[in-house]
Amino acid sequence: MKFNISKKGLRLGIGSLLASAVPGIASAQDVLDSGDTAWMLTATALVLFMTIPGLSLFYAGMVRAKNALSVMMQCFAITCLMTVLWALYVYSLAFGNDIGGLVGDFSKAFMSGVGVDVVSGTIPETVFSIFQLTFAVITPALIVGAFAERMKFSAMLWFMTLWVTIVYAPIAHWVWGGGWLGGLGVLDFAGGTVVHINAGVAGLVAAIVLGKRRGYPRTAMKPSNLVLTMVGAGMLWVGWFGFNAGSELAADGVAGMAMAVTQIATAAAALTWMFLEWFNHGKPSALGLVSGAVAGLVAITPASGFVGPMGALVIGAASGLMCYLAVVKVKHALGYDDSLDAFGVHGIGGIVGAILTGVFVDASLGGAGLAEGATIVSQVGLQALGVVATIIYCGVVSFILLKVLDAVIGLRVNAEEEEEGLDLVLHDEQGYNLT
Amino acid sequence: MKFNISKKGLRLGIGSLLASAVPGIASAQDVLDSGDTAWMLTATALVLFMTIPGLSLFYAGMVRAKNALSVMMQCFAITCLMTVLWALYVYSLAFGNDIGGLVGDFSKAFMSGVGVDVVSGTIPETVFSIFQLTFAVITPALIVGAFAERMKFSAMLWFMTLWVTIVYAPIAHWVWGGGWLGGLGVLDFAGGTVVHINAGVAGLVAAIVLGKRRGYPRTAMKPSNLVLTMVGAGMLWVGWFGFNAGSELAADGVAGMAMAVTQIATAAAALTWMFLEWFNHGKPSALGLVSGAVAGLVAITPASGFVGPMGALVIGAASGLMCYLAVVKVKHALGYDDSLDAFGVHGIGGIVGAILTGVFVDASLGGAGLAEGATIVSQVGLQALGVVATIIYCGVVSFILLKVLDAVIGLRVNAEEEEEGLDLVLHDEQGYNLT
Amino acid sequence: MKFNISKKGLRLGIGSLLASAVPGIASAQDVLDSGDTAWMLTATALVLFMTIPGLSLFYAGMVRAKNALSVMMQCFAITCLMTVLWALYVYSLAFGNDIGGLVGDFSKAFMSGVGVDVVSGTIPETVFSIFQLTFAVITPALIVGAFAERMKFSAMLWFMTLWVTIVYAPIAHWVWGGGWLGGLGVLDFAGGTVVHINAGVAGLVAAIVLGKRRGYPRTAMKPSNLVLTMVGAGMLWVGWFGFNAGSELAADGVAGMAMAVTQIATAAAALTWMFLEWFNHGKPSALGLVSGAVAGLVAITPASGFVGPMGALVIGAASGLMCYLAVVKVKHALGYDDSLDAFGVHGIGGIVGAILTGVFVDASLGGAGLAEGATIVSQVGLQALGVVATIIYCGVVSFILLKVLDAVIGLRVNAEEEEEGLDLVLHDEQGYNLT
Amino acid sequence: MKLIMAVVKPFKLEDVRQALGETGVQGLTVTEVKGFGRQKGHTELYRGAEYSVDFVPKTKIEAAVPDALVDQAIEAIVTAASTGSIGDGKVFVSSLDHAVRIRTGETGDQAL
Amino acid sequence: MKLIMAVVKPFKLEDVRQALGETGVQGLTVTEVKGFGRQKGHTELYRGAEYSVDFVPKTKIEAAVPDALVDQAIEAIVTAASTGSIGDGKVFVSSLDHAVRIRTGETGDQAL
Amino acid sequence: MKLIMAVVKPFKLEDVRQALGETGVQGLTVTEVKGFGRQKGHTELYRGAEYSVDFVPKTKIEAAVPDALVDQAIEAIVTAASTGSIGDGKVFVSSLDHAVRIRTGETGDQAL
Ligand SMILES: Nc1ncnc2c1ncn2[C@@H]1O[C@H](COP(=O)(O)OP(=O)(O)O)[C@@H](O)[C@H]1O
Ligand SMILES: Nc1ncnc2c1ncn2[C@@H]1O[C@H](COP(=O)(O)OP(=O)(O)O)[C@@H](O)[C@H]1O
Ligand SMILES: Nc1ncnc2c1ncn2[C@@H]1O[C@H](COP(=O)(O)OP(=O)(O)O)[C@@H](O)[C@H]1O
Repeated sequence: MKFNISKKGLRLGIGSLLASAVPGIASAQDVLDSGDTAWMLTATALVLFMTIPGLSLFYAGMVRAKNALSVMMQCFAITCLMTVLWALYVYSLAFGNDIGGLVGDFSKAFMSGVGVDVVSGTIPETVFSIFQLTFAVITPALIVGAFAERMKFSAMLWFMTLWVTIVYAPIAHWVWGGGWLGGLGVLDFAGGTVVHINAGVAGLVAAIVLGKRRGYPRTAMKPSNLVLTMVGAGMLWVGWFGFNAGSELAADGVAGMAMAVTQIATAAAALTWMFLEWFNHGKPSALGLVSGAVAGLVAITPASGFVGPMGALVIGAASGLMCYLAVVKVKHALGYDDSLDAFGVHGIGGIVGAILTGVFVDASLGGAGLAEGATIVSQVGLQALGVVATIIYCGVVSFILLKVLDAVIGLRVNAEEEEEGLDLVLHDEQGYNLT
Repeated sequence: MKFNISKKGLRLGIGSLLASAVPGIASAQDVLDSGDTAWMLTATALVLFMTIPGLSLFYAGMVRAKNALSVMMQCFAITCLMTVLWALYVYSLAFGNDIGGLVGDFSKAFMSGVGVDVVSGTIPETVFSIFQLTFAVITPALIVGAFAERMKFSAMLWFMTLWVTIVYAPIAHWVWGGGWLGGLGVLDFAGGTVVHINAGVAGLVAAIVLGKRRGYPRTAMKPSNLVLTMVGAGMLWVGWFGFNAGSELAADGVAGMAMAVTQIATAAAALTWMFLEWFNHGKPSALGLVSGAVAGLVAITPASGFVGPMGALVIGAASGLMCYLAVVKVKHALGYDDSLDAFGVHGIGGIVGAILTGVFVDASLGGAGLAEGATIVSQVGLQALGVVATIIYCGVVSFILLKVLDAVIGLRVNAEEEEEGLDLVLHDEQGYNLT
Repeated sequence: MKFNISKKGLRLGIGSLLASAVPGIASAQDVLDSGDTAWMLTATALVLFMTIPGLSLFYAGMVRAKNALSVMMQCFAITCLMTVLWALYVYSLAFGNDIGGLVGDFSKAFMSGVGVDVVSGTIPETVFSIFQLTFAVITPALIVGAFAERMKFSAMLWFMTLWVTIVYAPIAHWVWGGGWLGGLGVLDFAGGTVVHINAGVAGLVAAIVLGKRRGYPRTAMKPSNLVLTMVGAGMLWVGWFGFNAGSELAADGVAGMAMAVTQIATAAAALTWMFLEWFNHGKPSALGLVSGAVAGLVAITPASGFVGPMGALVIGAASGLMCYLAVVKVKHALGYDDSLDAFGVHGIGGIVGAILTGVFVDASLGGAGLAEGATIVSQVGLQALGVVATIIYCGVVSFILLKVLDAVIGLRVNAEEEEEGLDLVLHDEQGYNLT
Repeated sequence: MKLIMAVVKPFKLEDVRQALGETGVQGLTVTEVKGFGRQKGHTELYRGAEYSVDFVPKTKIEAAVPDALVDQAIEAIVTAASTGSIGDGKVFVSSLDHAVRIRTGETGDQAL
Repeated sequence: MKLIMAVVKPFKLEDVRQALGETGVQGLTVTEVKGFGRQKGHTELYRGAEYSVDFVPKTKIEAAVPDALVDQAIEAIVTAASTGSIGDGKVFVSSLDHAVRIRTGETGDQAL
Repeated sequence: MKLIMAVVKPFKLEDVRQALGETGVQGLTVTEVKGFGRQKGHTELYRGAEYSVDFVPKTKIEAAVPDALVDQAIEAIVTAASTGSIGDGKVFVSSLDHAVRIRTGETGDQAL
């Protein structure tokens, strides 16, 4: 049985217990490779591109015109805030020296030790750090979709500051930073748990704690600009190549395969959603098609360095189906108001992908191969452990954070403000003045 | 006489009869280069970026608001559909083992043999395959411009499925996959014939078979959002660097020159169109400027690995002139309704570029040099052969496909539906709800 | 004291007097590196992406709807015009053989000698040349913001043609082409003086010479589409990675650090502006946030290859503060009408960055280290010299050019045309026809 | 026949339409308008330039009704559109001389 | 003087304008409106949320005409705007007390 | 009560609103419209297809005023909206039978 030869895999020590071999720990034998560095500089730009402008467009087009700027502003402000926090201490919490498998220490606070000449694997550690930062940017930005059109901007900033510190940094450490989940052999190539389940669950909790938008679901809340949503979806897709193929941290065969399976799974998921909608509703919609695409992108994320093209096809189709059901059926049945389906797409898609990674990693199914001694069943068990641990930890802590903030400063704008729209009320601006 | 030292050239066996040395055929001596791989991962992302969001924005801005989503939906759905078909069998038809110079076999169906470790030239074959896929995505998407605002979505899906199988895959094989045109020495660096003439001719046939839009040309059919068309044009230009410089399949001097000539030809064509319009109409328009840019991008495509900066200037200017005449004069004179000028820009621009490649490849004109024994006249003859073969094969087969589909399922929405707009009628959505 | 190990630094001969070692001068020992080339191909695409569509969206969203296309058209036409002029002679003026430290000669006119095989440093000279071209494109495009909504398109074309020849090319030569400023040891990694101060000052002069827009500041001139401005800002940020990290001309540790400090400074500046506005006005605005981001991007530009993460944080915050004051307070106090704050953001941000580069380059402050024998004070003096030289030369020559053009062909549309909007009056088009 | 013109808060449109429907009014025409009155507007800020906007978005509803229905229709509108806060809007009534249904050529009350 | 207000299908605007022009009406004012009546609307679907939209886009044309022209003008509108299918729209006529051309201060029929 | 309807050049809206305010008119309703008249439109060109657009953007202002204020209000509008060039627009006045303030139920002049 062949084992995955990913450079990242080696560096992360997946399947071994050498938790010390984490990235960010420069060692004497690390030599910079200009090709790998070239790709990782690019991949970093691509992942930033996913959030600004990609995700902010995707979201801005789906909300009503009076709130379009507010979601863009949230995405943009999160980008800035996470960047500063990352440089100050969050990078260190996630990738500093491991403390008991749970979190990093403060050894890299203020980017200390991350100099021009420090190489991690085959790339500068600066690049590794900023690449990882872009993940810490998009994860909170994804949550915005769940509470869109009603949360106070100030409360959002407080929540994200606390959340990235207490929820994101530890979970990133668990999986990628030398923590217990990675050590156990849980596979998450590019962030199915760390990014998507994490964001989806936090979003679900936020949607429930904040409550429904006024008038939901009776009032029509039509997307203001689906043209821009389509644009955002296209940007997300393109940028996701950086997300998944970049997670190899090198320009090699695994990165190439990660790109290929990303493309295939996304297409399969999009078509699945489209045909389901066509069959159930009678017409295929543009929003359905791109929602499916995002579902596929999410689901292939944890799997992208581990599975082959045909595994990707199945993962995509499964994710398209499950997310469709979650968004179109289950959400309406349960009645919570996850405005832009952060949970339905990212949470569910992430879970589907995390579990199926354990299946399609098997070499007999075209994957990179299970670790020595593992079976599909054992690996799926491990994957489920990763999923459950993330859901519980993220769910509980997010809930507490939100409840505390609600008590202290209040999470939501008042009814009249919500009616008038967040753009004018919170930012004294309007998104569109076209006439 | 110096001969072109392009890695791609060597690999494709241009000028030789070693048709077996096609890409995708991994051989023992192929060693992965991380720099080349880095560039090709990036180039793949750039070409996908050309279609979603680039082309879909370019097109969506030019149609009326009631059809804006429909063209975006078509571009996006084509992206998904082509991806799945590619992975299943189209890649193999184009780049599988050659059958009589006409088409590939099924040896690579289901991406079989395209594993993590398989290297083609200096890059993973996965990357080669997905890079080529992005060409198979944009080509049908370009055709959308010709029948925009009136074709049924279902008929479009059927047509594209058949077309990529029977038209695109063989022609790609002829030129790049070890087929007869490449073997004869026809030069098409990045797809002047395979992509642009092919799409342009199919578009022209479709525009004629479907017939004019209701009210054309009497009724004003103003572009709904030229701001977005400008954005799309910018994205096309940027993405085209991946298209042309990526077609070298390596990060080397030929790729660099391909980027340089792309930039120069595009600028020359755009200015040419702008000044022609200024002179003829009295004012230069933004849509004219960017139409010229796209004309230049198209024309330099086949030439990009073969010509020098001053050749590019001439090719650009010639293309700007010819496409301007085709779109602004000839189309109106002939009276067919190629809604967004897929033929006028891509068909004509592709022909201009393909022919002039045979001229400016000559070393005395700054090009990479003609093959041993060839003269400008003989090369132009070969180029013309490629053009004519593409026009005839694509034209005839596209015509038959469309006529059959029209008889079986019908190609066009009815008059009332066309009046109401495809977004609402076919997709139950609206592009803009800004108030 | 460690000295900056940047490949670019070595190549540019910074700190030495080897002014002959400028890029573009291929030498026997130059060997192409595929990784560096991969990154520079990408960086070139990223910088083009900053102008079209990035900057044109950023600007188009801020003007009134009736002028949206006109600014996009200006950005796009500048891109084309600069490209052709660059290939013809401007590249040579900037990077040809040095004449007295002032300007290049015509040795590279018509791209002569810039062949497929010519390597500059570790990349093809074609790539170096086109990369530099993208800077010569965005600099004039930035000026557009200052005279938006009132300048004649024809006058704009004339002005830019003359300006790039007489102002941009020499100043680029002074700093990067082997000229006197670079020779003295003035540090400008990616264009704080050449691009931003230069554009800002020319913009200020143009705003004053053309005069205020009709009705300014009494009439409300609301941005037509801040959603698109946010998108443009995101694109600028992403593209700026190519601008700054690309200016290393290699994929190495300096490039990595340049990317990291770019990210950090931008975030710090954006948050600074946001909190200042929140404090002063009572609400944070989206336009304020992204204006701050651009201010940070500008200020880190000259510093990006020289400073460390904490230096970047300070530079960003300082730039956010100073540009905020310039735009929100000083401009209104002085009463000139710099429509989109080309001077307030690019001029002021460029000055802040240029000066502080001289401080934070010091190794004790986390920077790459001062040149042998230099102190912070001496370096800041040098930096100030660079700033002042640019302001004076650019200011005086721009003023003369504009006055001459005004006398000869007139700079401004008439009052009625301004009222109707430039899109219809100059281009016979409308940006939006959404209903 | 009378022409009733009502200016109401935009989110009340659906309620007013239903209320009118219940009184027997079969058709109406709606326009998005901006209103100026006692209700105060808002402020917008763009890079330090402050604009105070006195106009607020309103919806104008026009319905031609037979004389017999006028009072009921007004009553229905007032009830449905009222929130009790400033800016609820107005109802204006004027006389119509003539009405024609284009499709059929019917005139008078038949046309409504 | 009378004020003629016609609500028609949007794509008929150009025809109506021409027809009115031929009767001698020299000016008119056009508004984009949404109509509610017998013509049915459409359904929109966004991620499983179905909205039924009862309003259809219409164009409102207002023309002030001298009394002598009223009948001809109505006739012209009805003929030009008619397609025979539901939703063709209405013509309403009311009386004007007064008209002024701002530029010249002319009043009455002179002002039209 | 009278309903004054004025069609003016868009950039004159603010001046007209102020002028009306000074005469004591307390509320008004504004619609963006397209006007057709003597003022000529413009040409648009898209890839060789030339469209001549005869409509020009105008702003319609509607104000219901007590009879006593009508003349002053007209005067104020005409003065404020005039530029002296073609296309300055029109003022039309018609009678109102009835007015209601929705919030309070006040009627007649009280409602304005
Ligand atoms: N005299 C008037 N003529 C026309 N429209 C008016 C008039 N007065 C008020 N309106 C319209 O009614 C709306 C509500 O009026 P306002 O004075 O704000 O509050 P209220 O309805 O509580 O009296 C205004 O925004 C305007 O559209
Ligand atoms: N009573 C009415 N008052 C005002 N507008 C009306 C009225 N009835 C109909 N309309 C307008 O006329 C349009 C067409 O009416 P509808 O009942 O759909 O068909 P038809 O014109 O064939 O009778 C409606 O969309 C609406 O704008
Ligand atoms: N008879 C009319 N009925 C309704 N609106 C009219 C009429 N005549 C003119 N208008 C409106 O007044 C505007 C100005 O009229 P126009 O003839 O261009 O110039 P002027 O105001 O100088 O007479 C038109 O654009 C139109 O909106």
